[in-house]
Amino acid sequence: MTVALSGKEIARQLEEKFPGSTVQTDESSALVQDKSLLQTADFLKNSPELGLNYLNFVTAVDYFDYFEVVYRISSLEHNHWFTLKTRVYDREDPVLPSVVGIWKGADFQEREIYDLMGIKFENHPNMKRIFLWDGFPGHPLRKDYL
Amino acid sequence: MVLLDPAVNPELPNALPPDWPGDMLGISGFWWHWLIFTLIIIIFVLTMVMAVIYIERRGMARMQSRLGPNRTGPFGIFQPVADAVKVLLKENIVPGTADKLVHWLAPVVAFAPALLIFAVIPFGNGALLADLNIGILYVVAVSSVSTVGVFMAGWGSSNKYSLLGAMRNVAAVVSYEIPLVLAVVGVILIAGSLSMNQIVLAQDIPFILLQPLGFFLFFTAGCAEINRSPFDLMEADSEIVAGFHTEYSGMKFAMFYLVEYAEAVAVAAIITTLFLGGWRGPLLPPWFWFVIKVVAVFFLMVWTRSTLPRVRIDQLMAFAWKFLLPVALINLFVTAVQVLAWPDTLPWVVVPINFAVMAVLILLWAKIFYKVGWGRLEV
Amino acid sequence: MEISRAENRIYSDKELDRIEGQVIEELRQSSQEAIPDPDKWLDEEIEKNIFLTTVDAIINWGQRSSLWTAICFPACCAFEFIAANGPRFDLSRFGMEILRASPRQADLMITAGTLTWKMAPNVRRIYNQMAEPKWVIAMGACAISGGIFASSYSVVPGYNRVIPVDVYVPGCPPRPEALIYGIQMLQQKIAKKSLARKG
Amino acid sequence: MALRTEPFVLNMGPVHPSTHGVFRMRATLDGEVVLDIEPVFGYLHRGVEKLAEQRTYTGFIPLTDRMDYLASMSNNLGYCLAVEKLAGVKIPERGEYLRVIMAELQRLASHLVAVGAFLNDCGAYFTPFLYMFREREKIVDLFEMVSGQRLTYNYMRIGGVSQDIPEEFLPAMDKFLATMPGFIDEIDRLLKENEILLARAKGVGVLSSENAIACGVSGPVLRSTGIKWDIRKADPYSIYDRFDFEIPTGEAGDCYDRYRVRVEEMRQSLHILNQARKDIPEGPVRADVSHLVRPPAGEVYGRIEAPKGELGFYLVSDNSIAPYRCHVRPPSLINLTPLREMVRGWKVQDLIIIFGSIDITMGEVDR
Repeated sequence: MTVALSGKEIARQLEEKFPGSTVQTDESSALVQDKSLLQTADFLKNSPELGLNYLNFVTAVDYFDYFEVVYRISSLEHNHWFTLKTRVYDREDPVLPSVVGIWKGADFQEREIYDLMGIKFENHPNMKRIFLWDGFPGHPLRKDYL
Repeated sequence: MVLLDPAVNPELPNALPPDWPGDMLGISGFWWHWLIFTLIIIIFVLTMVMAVIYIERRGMARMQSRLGPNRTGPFGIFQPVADAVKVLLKENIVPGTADKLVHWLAPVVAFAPALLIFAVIPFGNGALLADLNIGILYVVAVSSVSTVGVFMAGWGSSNKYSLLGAMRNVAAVVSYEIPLVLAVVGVILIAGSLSMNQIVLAQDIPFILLQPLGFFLFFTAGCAEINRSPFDLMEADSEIVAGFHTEYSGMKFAMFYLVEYAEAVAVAAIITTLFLGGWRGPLLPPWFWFVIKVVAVFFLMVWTRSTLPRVRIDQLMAFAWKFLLPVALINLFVTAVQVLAWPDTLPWVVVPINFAVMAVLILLWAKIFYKVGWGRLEV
Repeated sequence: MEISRAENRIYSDKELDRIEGQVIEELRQSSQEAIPDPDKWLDEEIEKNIFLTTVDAIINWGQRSSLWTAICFPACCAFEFIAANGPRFDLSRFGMEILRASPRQADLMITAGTLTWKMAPNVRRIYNQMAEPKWVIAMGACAISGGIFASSYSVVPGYNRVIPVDVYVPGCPPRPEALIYGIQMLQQKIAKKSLARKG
Repeated sequence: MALRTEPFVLNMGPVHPSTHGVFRMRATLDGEVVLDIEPVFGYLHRGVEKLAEQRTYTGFIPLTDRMDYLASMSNNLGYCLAVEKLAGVKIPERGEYLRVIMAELQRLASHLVAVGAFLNDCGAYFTPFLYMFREREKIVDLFEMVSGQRLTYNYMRIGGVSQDIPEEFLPAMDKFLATMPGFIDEIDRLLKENEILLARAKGVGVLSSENAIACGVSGPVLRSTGIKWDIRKADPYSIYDRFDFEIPTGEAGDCYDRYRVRVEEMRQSLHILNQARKDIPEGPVRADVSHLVRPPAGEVYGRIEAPKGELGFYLVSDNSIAPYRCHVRPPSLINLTPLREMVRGWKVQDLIIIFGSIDITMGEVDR
């Protein structure tokens, strides 16, 4: 059985390393500041006892006030998983750093989020629409689309 | 041609076989022969193509555990006719960016050689259009011309898939021509003649027994030259759409379709003539034996087509240069030694020797080839 | 013979993407109405003479007995088409086992699957590349009306927005038997065609 | 004379005989050698995730059928498990067994198509493909008995399955289970040791295990690199912890290994099916759950080992009858991530079989 890592425990480690990075936690997830997303992700992946090097998926949820981007990561070796979340509040031009450098599997999924939700990922090697065509009006998975 | 006509050139008294028709209606027998056999060849090729298309579709369908065409006419035998009617009446499209002249000429250039080969194939004793004393050389020379047509099609279509397919075809033909000719030379050594009719007459036992390796080499190289599986890279459906005839439709596509099968029939006919004793056989009339053998060889091609996966282009090249060529050279050497040792007639003991040579060579080279040609070559 | 291999990345070809997007948008704007089905002539009576009837009969026989299918299988229904081609339902009995990968040589387009606006220009192009005479069978609910996905933002509600359709085969997906019935309907339709008639 | 060559761009797809639907690649070629490709998706993007927000929880099940249309049962199972996890539903024993039986039959059917399509891409002119389809028809018949559909089954419901199996089902399945091992042996005899197939597929398109993990690859593609990772074992869902089966793995991570892993997985699926057939209890097949499920607010990620890989559903609920957000983790899309690195430097023909050996379904890639 794959074990969920405790959000509190991870948040404690994160706070130790990068003070002020976590915003809130629950039993299996931690919400981090978008500024400290990259360093926390890097820590989660490369820390030997965590070793969360397998990205299950990235997705985004539109909560009207903000977009929540969810990174579900796990380790095949230790057989545990964790959910990393971050929020972006700007509806007009939401921007987040890309995690492609850390988890290569995020490549198409970040493009998908950009296409359907409209969140731009900085430093992504090929940030353009993936499913819809150039010139499609709007981002359909936003709650205010249609 | 006029110089060969004995009516014009009396210095050729015995150039023609005795059963040629005499003068009729004021036209010399030479021209009657020419006319009749041209018609026979055209009709033969067209009907054989229809027949082998039917055989291939039915046979392959059975190998793939289905039925094959059986609704058009009794047992579906009119299926190729229906296909022909339909294809000939389809719209003819020439792409806007195509090289028009080349695009138009390509099917003709590809089709003519396939027909020309049959000029020297004997259907019975002496029953052939032209008993050239360099028959087999003529076949080898003419058959390569259709590659020009294929390359014209690839170039003229202004389509990348076409060009890729045509390039592959040229590469394959250039490589496989050599083992093909070397395999033929073995037969020529034993028969002592280049004339197709003489080669058949020399086969008291079919040369497949004396030259098993030659048969194998010729069959493989022949399959590669006419794009039959497993060497059908030039029109590989799953890779480059339809190869060199991607942009062809209607009548011109029909020509290419015809060429594909006419060449298969031609290779089968050459194999029959060189290795299977041509028209020779007991009881049945000679032409019937000939047709039976051609169909049998063609069936072998259908069988390989529906069984084997396709090879890659570099493996195709490696197979020609690293496997077929050395083996063909050794085969030629062994045959030459045998012909030197028994100058008049080869004894029966040669048959097991040659089969043993074939087995040893193939096994040995398979081991060596495994080392030198396995997997990927540097590009 | 040296080419610098590292330089030849084709990523981020912005211009190409923009043009393709434009083509899609233009097609979307221009095809809001369904193209009428080409079947008006089925009820017409025309004057027949013996010569034309015989020629018609032979041509129609040839055309309906060897319908070669173009490869255009976007989605789920494709597998019912392959199943129909497979050993059990066996379309090869009708001489239809030849799938022409090149649309130039095909007669019949079986549109098996949902059509999205992004795909629409390509389908239109394949249809235009096919040589006359050509027919289209709309296979499945998505091909007829958009089906279960009709309310989606990117789905074309039916192939007849883009290309004229001859026969509609309903189902989601249609069973192979239904497809074969549809093909037989198309064969009956071809049998009524005449050279004397326009269109 | 100095020979000047330059690379050219070949556009493959979206309509191409071996792009398994409507995948498109812009390939930059140097003669026959692939320098680079750019995958282009979206030709079958139907907006499934948006449609999910407009439907009820139960109403979304038919749409899951049409995502990975070669493995509809697995999709149903994955989605239903996610909703049940969210709503806290307990499924009756017989329902669980039926689900496992359907999922494993579906894995067999999907792998049959995958192996057949791969061999077809290698150029074996339709023959293996049609043999696989002959066997697949038997599985489709079984599905048709229980659901009345041949491709999009819509069989599972939240809380179980939609209806009990007819009494002819188990005898028919016994017959199938008796003949299928012989068929797998038969195709192995035909092609496992075929020299041309070995030359074409061995060592071609190698994916290292590090790269596979970095790219988030899952399913047979991941296992072919030598990693023993199967969600049925690692994170057992439904009742998979009761069955005994092996996880077949490859060594090199090349096309041939991917093909072999699929064939071996078919044998393991048969093994599971035999066990499930023996133990299947009597009883109800569906828990007493309303069709209008109203799960408590929250979020859940349910995942299963689908034939193509890890299929997951990430659901966010706001205590209404429709999911607030439904994200599908598509194994096909994510398995394509390393494709660019795998094909660089290989020939066009290899590009086709490397792509074919990953085994994707466009309905799932684009959704």
